[in-house]
Amino acid sequence: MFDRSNIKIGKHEYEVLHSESQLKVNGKDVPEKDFVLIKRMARINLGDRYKSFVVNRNGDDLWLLMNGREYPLVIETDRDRLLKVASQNTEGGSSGATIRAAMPGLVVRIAVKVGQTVKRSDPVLILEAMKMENEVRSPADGVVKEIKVNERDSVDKGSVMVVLE
Amino acid sequence: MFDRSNIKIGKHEYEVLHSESQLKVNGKDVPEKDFVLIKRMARINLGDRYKSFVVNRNGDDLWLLMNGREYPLVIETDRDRLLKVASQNTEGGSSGATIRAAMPGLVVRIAVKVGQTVKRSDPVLILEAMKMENEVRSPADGVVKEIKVNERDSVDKGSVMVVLE
Amino acid sequence: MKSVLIANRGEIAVRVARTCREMGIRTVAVYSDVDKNSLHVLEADQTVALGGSTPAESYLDQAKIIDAAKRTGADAIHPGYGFLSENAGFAERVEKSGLIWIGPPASAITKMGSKTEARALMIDAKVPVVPGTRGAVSNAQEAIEFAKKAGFPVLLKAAAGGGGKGMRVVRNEADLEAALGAAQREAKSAFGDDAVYVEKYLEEPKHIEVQIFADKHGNAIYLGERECSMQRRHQKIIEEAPSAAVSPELRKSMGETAVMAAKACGYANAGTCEFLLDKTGAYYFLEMNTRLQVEHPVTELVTGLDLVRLQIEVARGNKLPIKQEDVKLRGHAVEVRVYAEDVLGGFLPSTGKLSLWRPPSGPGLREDTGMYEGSEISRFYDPMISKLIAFGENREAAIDRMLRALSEYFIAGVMTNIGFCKFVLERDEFRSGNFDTGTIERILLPAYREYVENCEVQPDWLAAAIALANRQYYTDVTFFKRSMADVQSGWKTAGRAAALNNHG
Amino acid sequence: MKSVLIANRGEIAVRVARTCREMGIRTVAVYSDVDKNSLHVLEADQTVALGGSTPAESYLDQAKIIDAAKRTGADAIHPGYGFLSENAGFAERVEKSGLIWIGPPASAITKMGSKTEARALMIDAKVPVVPGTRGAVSNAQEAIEFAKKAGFPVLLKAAAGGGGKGMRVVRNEADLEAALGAAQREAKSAFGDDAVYVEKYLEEPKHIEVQIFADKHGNAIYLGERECSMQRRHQKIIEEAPSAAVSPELRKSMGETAVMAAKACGYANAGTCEFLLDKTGAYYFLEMNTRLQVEHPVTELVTGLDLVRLQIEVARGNKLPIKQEDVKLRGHAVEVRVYAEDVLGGFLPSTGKLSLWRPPSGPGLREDTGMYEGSEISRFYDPMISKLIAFGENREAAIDRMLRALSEYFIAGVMTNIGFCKFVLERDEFRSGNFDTGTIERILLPAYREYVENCEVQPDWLAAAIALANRQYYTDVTFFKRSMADVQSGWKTAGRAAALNNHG
Repeated sequence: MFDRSNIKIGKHEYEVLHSESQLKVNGKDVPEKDFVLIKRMARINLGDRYKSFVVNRNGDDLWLLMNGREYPLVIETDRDRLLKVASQNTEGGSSGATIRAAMPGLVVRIAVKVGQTVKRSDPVLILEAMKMENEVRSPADGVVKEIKVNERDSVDKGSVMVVLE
Repeated sequence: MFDRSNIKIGKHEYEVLHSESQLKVNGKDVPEKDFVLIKRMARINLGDRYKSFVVNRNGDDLWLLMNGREYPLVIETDRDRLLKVASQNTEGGSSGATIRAAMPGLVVRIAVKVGQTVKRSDPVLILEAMKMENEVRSPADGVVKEIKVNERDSVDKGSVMVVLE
Repeated sequence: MKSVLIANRGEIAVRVARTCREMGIRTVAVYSDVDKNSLHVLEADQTVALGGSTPAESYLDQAKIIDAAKRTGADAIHPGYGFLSENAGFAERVEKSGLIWIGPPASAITKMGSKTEARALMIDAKVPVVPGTRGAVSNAQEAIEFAKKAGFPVLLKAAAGGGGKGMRVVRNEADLEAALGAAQREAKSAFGDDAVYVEKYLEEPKHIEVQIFADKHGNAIYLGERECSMQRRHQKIIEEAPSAAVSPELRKSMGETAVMAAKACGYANAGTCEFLLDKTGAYYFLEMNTRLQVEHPVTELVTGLDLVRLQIEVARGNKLPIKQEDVKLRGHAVEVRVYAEDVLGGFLPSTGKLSLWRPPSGPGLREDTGMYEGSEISRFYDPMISKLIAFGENREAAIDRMLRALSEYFIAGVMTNIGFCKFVLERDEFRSGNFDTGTIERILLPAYREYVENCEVQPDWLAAAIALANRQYYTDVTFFKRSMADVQSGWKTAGRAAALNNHG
Repeated sequence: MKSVLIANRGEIAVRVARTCREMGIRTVAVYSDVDKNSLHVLEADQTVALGGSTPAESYLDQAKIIDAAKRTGADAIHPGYGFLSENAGFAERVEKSGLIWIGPPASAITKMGSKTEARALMIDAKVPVVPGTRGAVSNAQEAIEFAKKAGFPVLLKAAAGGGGKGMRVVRNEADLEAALGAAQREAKSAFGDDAVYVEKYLEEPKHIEVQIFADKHGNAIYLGERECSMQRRHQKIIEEAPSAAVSPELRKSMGETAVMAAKACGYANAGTCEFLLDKTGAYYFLEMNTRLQVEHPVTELVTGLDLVRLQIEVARGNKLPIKQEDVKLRGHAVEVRVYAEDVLGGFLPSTGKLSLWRPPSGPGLREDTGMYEGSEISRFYDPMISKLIAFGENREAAIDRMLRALSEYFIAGVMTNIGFCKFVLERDEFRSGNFDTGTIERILLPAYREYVENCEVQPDWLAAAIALANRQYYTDVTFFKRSMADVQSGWKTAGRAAALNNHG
């Protein structure tokens, strides 16, 4: 099974599929190459000489740093898409919304209390899944009516975690 | 208002009270001194020459690193005392000396038997690490109470190998 | 001399402190608010906060600095380069306060510090100078008159200047007035003195400078030359010792001229005579810098000497420990000034935090820096990250070593000139030694722009590597770094991670 | 030679790769599982995983290494020091595979690599040697017989040895058998050969070694000596060039003897003749190391040469580019091997992660390392963190520079020998130059123990500083570092922070 990453370097876009044994870029197989990543220092053997780069994160922005130059970088992985679906999975509306778990996971932290007013996209809780803390945000403005989970609870995909009104 | 910190360096204990304008150690005023802390690199001017140190955190353990040496360090602040109310944490102390592995390694030879009288700096066992045979000597005069390892055992750093009484 | 206050910041403050420590001399650092987490603060024995963030509020505030020296019991002041290093008034004030000034006598600074006075002195001493105005011009009209007589282009220069500040090339009359105003404003802000004079602008000369040293007993020697023609916007980027264009005979001639110049103004301590060298081998006195130069390490590597140690010995009143015949040059040294800047965006400074910083090391390499991983490149000061200096048995080996070193340098958080410097070091223009002060802007910068635009980076590989790097970033627990701000709010963290990946 | 496989790890693999890169030669790194995040892997152009974690499974596996060279198209192998560097069988196998061996001919390694055979050869060439057994001893009885004849103490030495491994001083008959067993086991594990021989143990000699270089055309030169008497457990800690105990005449005599020794065994490439020097100025051939030494940088700094470059030139079949009269020594160099170890706990290795690592830099300083911040010091390899080398105009300046450098070094995560080395560098025993191979264990280590026990650190100040540091740690957002593990669970973070502070 392949993991998919969509990479945008400056204005160039690439689809990268990677499995344990194979790498495909824009549909073409690319055989294994010498790639080293230590700390955030990356080095890849491109023919005779190696190329070094660093992926720099500055707040929400990603930059590729190579040869002293910066290139804007955008990375979207399967996981990101899953998270996106997760946030669409929450049933929104002007009044009354249910926040469900988009994937099985562990409730790490609950940021709201019953009776609390929340705005759309306010953080509601953190669900740990896929070795990452994933923030679940409110799909709508509202008031927290019910919290159906406790911190440290495991939740199944689709189970209701918070109800708004 | 003062913040209070209780500092234990090795076996020495100090109570430090600090406010914006004043520092007291064990009840005595200490006037302002040149103290710089950058990253975790600390430097304090003690007379003519400066002294550098680093406070190292390894898991739950604190160490003072100074001149290449480690000193066990305990820091308890007012804030810690508040937190302590929740989780009481007392350590059952043992009076006899224990010989711990200073590094992970392989027990090559054990030179003592239970019941044997040893003097300070007598060889107790040989620990192989880094391609070298390292002789571990007794830290005190005593009688071997317990030997917790066998020859050819691998041991982790810090694990008790021999107990004296 | 038991204690020295270092009236500077950054790499030069660290560099001076290092030699002081080696000599058993206590050091006092001063620092502005912006610099409170700077390396030069960590490396000193004692520190004094000057407050403020602009140079005027801190490193240029003479009273604050002398007061700091008095309060800490310092008995000497080392000014580094820039800031107050060539301010004769300050040098005088330091000595009047009973402190030792680690630099030349105020009288020599005055004579040489005013470029106009220095020119007059050199003309009297039969040292060739570039044609120019007798002194500073008081208005645009004076400048225009000279320019018409000597012919355009002309060069406007701050009389108190250095480092390219307050300097402008003017190629026609229409631009002169505006350029003069700009140069005067820059000079005022950088040196506190808006005096600007005008010289004939020599096309395609080499900038060669000679390091001299004099003691207070009338002895003076030269320590060979430095090749400093690789400049952009009048600021040196790459310096070498020796120069590929200087023969042993020319070295001796320029060296002896430089010593003559030093003696003509009653010089003591370290100084540098800057010359323009034309293609016929003729050279012209340009100015004398009455302080340590940024690029002094290349001289240290080829002579085996420590120039700051010599400065301190001479300031103590000792005789120079070596004679001219003891100066033996060996090998070749190249310095690259690594800047946080956007080269193709007009060399504009790139500010930010050095979120990753892995400098090169190993054989034949020296790095002088005031930075560490986590340092901020602020907008208040020169955006120099470090000076990298490579030594080799000969010029080729030194350049190859520098290229190796630059290829090891990992920096994240700011843009740098490293890619550009690598490009320059590989080009024939540089390798041949046949370059002049205009080569970068005339040839190398346009060539670099073209190279970058047409660069074939095998983007498929790069994309694949980035995808793998990104995956490793989220699975490898070893090296992930976050700030305390994130610890305090788990929400911010998670939000950031999600936002990060939703970016596409 | 366009591509070199470096059959080593750590700082020496990085150091060799650096010169290769400078010469435009592609490098191939090999690495064990433990080393996959090592700097030598990052610095190579290409890498091959050897698997395993023990040396036997990786850096000592001849077949794997030759196969890696073949697969990557390397045309030469550089062995570094240790591992396979003095294995004649491997050298032969490399050359039979059609690869260039960057080292001496297998025949010379065989002759010199077996210390017993080398001794015989030297005796024939009229080079003075220390009295000892003709060859390896097959049992304790043989060793005891020799020891009784020559008198105790005697020294057990691995015939294939180096670096203090498989070496034991024995002061009386009762200890001999156990010591022989230990030495044989160590020798077997370190070199794959348990042959151990016995020498008369000279009390209080100096260990002085001469760097030689020979090409394949019969030319051989010496590059001065190194002073390597500062040893603990037979392992060098501090090395210098030149030695304070060697006059120009003695240098010439020892140098010429070393060249004779090299010629006697048909030597080519870099080699080192180790001598014991007694107080009368008499010297004895000890052994010849047929490879680059750990401490080669001190020779590089005083000669201005790059020994790895010379190795490659000679391996290419070129003539030595310099003659004896071109070798000009200048200044003084000191090397300190910075180890992760507990000095007072018997120099036991201290394993862990370099959670903070700020190496010194600046004038006259070189650092060769295979580490970076975040590196692990594992139990599988030598716990050397870096080699720090200081150059100065003279011995005093070089030592003072090294002290300055050590005072700048910040390391957290492991214990180091830095404090001990600073102590040694400040002591009269070292400053005077009057020390021998036993001075550390006889005098300096006990003195250090006493110094540490009685050390007046003004503990009130230290306690106050630690309290402030601790407060800043929790309020300063700039430099807090955590692992990804903490990111995954906010609770763990909070719990750890609390636990951390509940420790009292």
